[in-house]
Amino acid sequence: MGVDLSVAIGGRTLENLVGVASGTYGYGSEYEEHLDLTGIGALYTKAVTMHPRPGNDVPRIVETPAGLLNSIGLANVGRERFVEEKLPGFAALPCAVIANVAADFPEEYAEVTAYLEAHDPNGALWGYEINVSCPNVKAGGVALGAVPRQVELTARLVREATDRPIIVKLTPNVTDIAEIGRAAEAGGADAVSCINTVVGMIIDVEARRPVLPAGTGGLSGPAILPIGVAATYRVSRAVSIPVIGMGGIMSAQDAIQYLLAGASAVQVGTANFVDPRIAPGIRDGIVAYAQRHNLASVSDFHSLLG
Amino acid sequence: MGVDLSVAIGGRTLENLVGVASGTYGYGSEYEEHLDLTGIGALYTKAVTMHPRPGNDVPRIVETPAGLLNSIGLANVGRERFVEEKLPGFAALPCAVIANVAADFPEEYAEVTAYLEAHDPNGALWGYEINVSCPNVKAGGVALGAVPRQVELTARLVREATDRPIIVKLTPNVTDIAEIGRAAEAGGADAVSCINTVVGMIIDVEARRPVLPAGTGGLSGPAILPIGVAATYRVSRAVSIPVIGMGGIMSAQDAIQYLLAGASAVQVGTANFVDPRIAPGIRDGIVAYAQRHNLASVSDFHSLLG
Amino acid sequence: MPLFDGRVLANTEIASDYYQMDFSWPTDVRAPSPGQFLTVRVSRTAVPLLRRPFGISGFIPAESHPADPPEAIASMIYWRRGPATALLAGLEPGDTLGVMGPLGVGFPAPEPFSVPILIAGGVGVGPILFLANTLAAAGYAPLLLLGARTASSMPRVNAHHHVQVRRSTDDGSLGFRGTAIDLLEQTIGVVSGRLEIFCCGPEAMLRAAHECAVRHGLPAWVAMEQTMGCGVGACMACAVRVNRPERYARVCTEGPVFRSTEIAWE
Amino acid sequence: MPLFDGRVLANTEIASDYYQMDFSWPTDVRAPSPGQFLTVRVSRTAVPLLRRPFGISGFIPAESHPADPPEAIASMIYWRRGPATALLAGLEPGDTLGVMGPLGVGFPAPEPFSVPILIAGGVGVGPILFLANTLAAAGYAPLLLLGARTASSMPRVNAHHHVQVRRSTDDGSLGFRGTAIDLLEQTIGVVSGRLEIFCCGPEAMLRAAHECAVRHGLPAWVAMEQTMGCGVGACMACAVRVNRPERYARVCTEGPVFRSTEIAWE
Ligand SMILES: Cc1cc2nc3c(=O)[nH]c(=O)nc-3n(C[C@H](O)[C@H](O)[C@H](O)COP(=O)(O)OP(=O)(O)OC[C@H]3O[C@@H](n4cnc5c(N)ncnc54)[C@H](O)[C@@H]3O)c2cc1C
Ligand SMILES: Cc1cc2nc3c(=O)[nH]c(=O)nc-3n(C[C@H](O)[C@H](O)[C@H](O)COP(=O)(O)OP(=O)(O)OC[C@H]3O[C@@H](n4cnc5c(N)ncnc54)[C@H](O)[C@@H]3O)c2cc1C
Ligand SMILES: Cc1cc2nc3c(=O)[nH]c(=O)nc-3n(C[C@H](O)[C@H](O)[C@H](O)COP(=O)(O)O)c2cc1C
Ligand SMILES: Cc1cc2nc3c(=O)[nH]c(=O)nc-3n(C[C@H](O)[C@H](O)[C@H](O)COP(=O)(O)O)c2cc1C
Ligand code: FES
Ligand code: FES
Repeated sequence: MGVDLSVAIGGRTLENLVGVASGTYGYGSEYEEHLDLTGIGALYTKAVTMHPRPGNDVPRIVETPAGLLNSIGLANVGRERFVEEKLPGFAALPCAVIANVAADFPEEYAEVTAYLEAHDPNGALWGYEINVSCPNVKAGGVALGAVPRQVELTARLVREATDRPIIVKLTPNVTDIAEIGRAAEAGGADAVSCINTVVGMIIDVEARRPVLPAGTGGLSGPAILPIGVAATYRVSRAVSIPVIGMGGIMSAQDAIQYLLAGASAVQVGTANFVDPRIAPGIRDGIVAYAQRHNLASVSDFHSLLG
Repeated sequence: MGVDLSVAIGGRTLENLVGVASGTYGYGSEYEEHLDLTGIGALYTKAVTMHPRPGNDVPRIVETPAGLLNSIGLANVGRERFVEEKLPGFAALPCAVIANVAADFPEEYAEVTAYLEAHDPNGALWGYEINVSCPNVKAGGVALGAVPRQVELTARLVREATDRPIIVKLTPNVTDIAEIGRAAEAGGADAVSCINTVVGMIIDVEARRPVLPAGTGGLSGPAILPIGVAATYRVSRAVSIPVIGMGGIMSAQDAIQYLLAGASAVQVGTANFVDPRIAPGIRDGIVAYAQRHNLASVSDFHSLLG
Repeated sequence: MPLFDGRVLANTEIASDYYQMDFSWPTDVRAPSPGQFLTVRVSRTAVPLLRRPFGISGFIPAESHPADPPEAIASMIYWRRGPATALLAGLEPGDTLGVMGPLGVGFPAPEPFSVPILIAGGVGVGPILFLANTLAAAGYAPLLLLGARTASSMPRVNAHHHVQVRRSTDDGSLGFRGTAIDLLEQTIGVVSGRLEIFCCGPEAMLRAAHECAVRHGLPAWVAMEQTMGCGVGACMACAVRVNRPERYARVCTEGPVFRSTEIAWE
Repeated sequence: MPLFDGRVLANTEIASDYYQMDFSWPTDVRAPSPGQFLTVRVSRTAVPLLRRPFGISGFIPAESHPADPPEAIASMIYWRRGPATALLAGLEPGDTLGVMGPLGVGFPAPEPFSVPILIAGGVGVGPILFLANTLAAAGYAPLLLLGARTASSMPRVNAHHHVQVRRSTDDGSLGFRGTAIDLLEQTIGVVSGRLEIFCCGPEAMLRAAHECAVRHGLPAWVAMEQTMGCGVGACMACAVRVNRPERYARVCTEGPVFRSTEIAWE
């Protein structure tokens, strides 16, 4: 039986619903040197910001039980060098490229997006993932992504800046993630993705200070799989736009959990560090499962949870 | 050097700051049959509710990467049989016993507490842990423990019911756990404990439904260690009452992370299932560390984080 | 003191993906009775995290074999099916096995002069084998019915010579063709005496054994399974629905063995 | 294709808690150069999760030794210090090693006719040994200074006969008494020629080597370490502060070897 793993988002189609998550695959070129990116549905770039950011003090990552805690600090070259140095390479990649956009306030998200729009006449970018979930970014003390009104406003302003698909990326560090998902939808997002990392801290007991100089960091990897699946399930029931699930996916089985929970696509993050060839294998595993269970397309996964 | 691992809470003292967490050690008698409880500072009982609760459908637990997802459903014999069947055994235990109280609304917490007060003339109970963090318990759709006003009210009403120490147990499933901690303090809590379990879900991909019939469950174990340490750090900086830290403690090193993050005591939960003798070993490990680092008492741990 | 480090003495494949592990059992730990179980700590890391429960398939007291210092030998039979059992299958003689046990309530003794009929399928073979051998040594003449899918998945077991073993396979490749319950029905029809049924295996088999027992008016005992947290009655994870006002009993403490009529079969 | 399964050929303790692992390296994978590294997947479970980086301590091309089918042999020297290296220490000949490499930028060739002085401490011994042997084979006469805390932690290494090895221990139990940097100072004082310094070891040693080089007006190259996520430049985890407008460089891609003056020493 043929299995269709494509997913429609905001009038466009991703042929393969398995993507690689922002911050874990760079801009494609890093891995491409080593590996064939065929088999990856979408590359979500490292965050792009208004200005270059050097990133946080080191160390920036530390391993936790079945997890990874990071505080990279949105290290990136900024929108201008992104357009000059990274964008030209995207056309040659065998997968869709989605720019992950980060900013400090709603208008700035729109401004970065508008800049990328203006400098990508050939459409190297398939769409945008709006990272409102960065714990560093605050709106009056609380993370912007935790305030429904701010998320809605951000989506609305970005919507005015582009006709390409907009995916709003949600943080799990909130009381009610479904509410944030609804706000993104109300603002005009074409999809939401979840989850970004979970706030965590690890302390070096010999040095008697947090391992990460920033204090807290974002937890990713297998440890958060159940958190991501629960969030995806809740958001899927709350919105009618597609949900892109992630958090701890290490195998096709894990990805299928997300699809059954209501996701229409998935992203693989930390697992790329363990095995950079893992995403295509996950896609193949989903196809084999779909065949075994007689599921023709991703919507057939959703009927199962009621 | 002598190390003092006692901690003062609401005018009473726990001689040993390492306790065993609610729901993981029953009422002491279960393990006591097999093991000596000496070396455990406090036993936090399984939740006690107004009426007996049979608990949820099975299976009630499932293992996740470095974690445990549970949906026990507060299975317990209710306040009356608790008083008849469990309370009499506590006097013989070599450790403090703290009743974990769960209820559906603020007044009910106070009622259960008042009932236990009235039926414990000999003071078998050292104090109360008020479990406002049970995900099943809702206040208008949102968990009671996620609403500062409700938490404050609950603490206030329970405060009127008893002079013994009250510890309010916080949920991590909120946007701002520090705010909830402050609410508990404002209501008159003598301490706060954190964290309860993190909402999660695991799906059986062959059966195509959540493994736990309740859908979501609570995640505990090493996977959540960084989440608990971060929460403890945040709450410790927000309140001036003692904080009791927990979540994923499997070793003295893990417990020390909590103390350095600001906790004045810790609880060991899921680790008891792996090794029921683990809590006394953790206490010994903390003592050895304190000696090595010249820390005379728990407050010496706190100066380190600034 | 039910927590101890056993020493692996043997770890042998006794059918495809079925293993028998023999390990030392200290003399100061109570001897297990059939139907009781133990939990094993399979890893020092957080994956897999939980101890795993296994039935006990045999026990040789210290008095019955030479060892210096004296120690007993316990056995368990396990199916290699996931991460924990894969790690167990990798253990070698001399390795350490972290054990907590014996735990739970085992099988009751059959009425004197009754004929015990023991039925096992899948991972139920261990406890039932231990029961069969114990009963045979106590003077009973138990009938042991072993069911498997096919000949290669039928565990090779050492049964006491007073145990009468009959085997069934779903595909008929060994012994009786059909399920162990079909074999039970057939056996009940031909064996005379006061029959008493003891069953351990997948839940569907337990229920079928129960129903068969009810049909024939026979008493039946079943060993239940449920995912376990603590193994000692503290966490309320291992619930099984029973016909009592509390609705649930704990497999680890009230069980694993229950009278089949106590269970609220779904 | 830099991802491959190596076969462990030997795994030998060469000092207390120091091991050398030799493993097969496919002929279709580029040969490593000294200072480059690889990452190893140590576990199939989620604990430990990340691949771990290790320098390459030696390489024997397929042409230089008989094997059928032809394959090269690579080596690494590692310190058993935590969960991942404990798992590595448990590997035996014939086991599989999941390797990604060679990665990063290695040591540059010294100026012709210069005298390379190589200093290693701790886990830095592998890359420096590889460099020493490569330089010796290329006609240089490198001086190799190996520092250790005490005699028992001094790795036993096979150095090319054109490598002049000198050892220092902090407690004087073997060779020179003092740090490798003390030995470096002393060596610079007595060796003539155009000296060039190459150092791999703990950060304090690298900084001291840099400062020593600056004092003497010598060029120095240091191999940096930083916790790594991806190992290929994608995650920005392995940052090291450099004297450039961007403030940070990536150890895995721009390094691990840097000119010592490029580093913004704290
Ligand atoms: C009282 C009792 C006696 C048992 N006796 C035996 C026996 O004699 N031989 C045997 O092979 N197996 C026995 N089991 C089942 C055994 O516990 C599982 O096969 C084992 O836990 C599988 O672990 P795994 O990691 O290999 O597989 P997993 O892939 O982790 O699990 C496979 C299945 O095993 C069960 N399981 C997993 N974790 C637990 C747990 N913590 N507690 C209980 N069940 C779990 C679940 O049903 C799961 O779906 C018994 C179980 C119980 C409750
Ligand atoms: C470029 C480079 C080359 C290296 N070469 C060698 C070598 O030749 N021999 C050798 O013994 N060691 C080498 N190391 C260090 C080696 O990676 C660590 O010793 C190893 O990761 C320890 O893992 P563990 O689980 O045993 O210990 P852990 O207890 O996990 O870690 C101990 C220390 O190792 C470091 N570490 C842990 N995880 C990572 C990671 N993902 N990336 C980098 N460092 C980490 C941290 O500093 C940590 O404090 C090198 C590191 C780098 C970056
Ligand atoms: C090192 C690292 C860097 C990350 N950087 C970004 C980022 O720039 N923008 C973003 O939206 N998410 C970022 N993330 C979050 C991931 O995209 C993903 O949401 C998260 O890691 C959960 O998925 P995983 O468990 O599969 O890794 C980063 C994650 C890691 C581990
Ligand atoms: C099986 C199980 C049952 C629990 N029951 C309760 C409970 O009744 N009341 C409560 O406040 N917390 C309960 N908890 C939460 C624990 O007390 C603790 O907050 C949590 O497990 C985190 O700690 P850990 O990671 O050390 O287990 C339960 C946890 C588990 C695993
Ligand atoms: S396993 Fe904990 S009560 Fe049975
Ligand atoms: S380890 Fe990822 S950029 Fe270097």
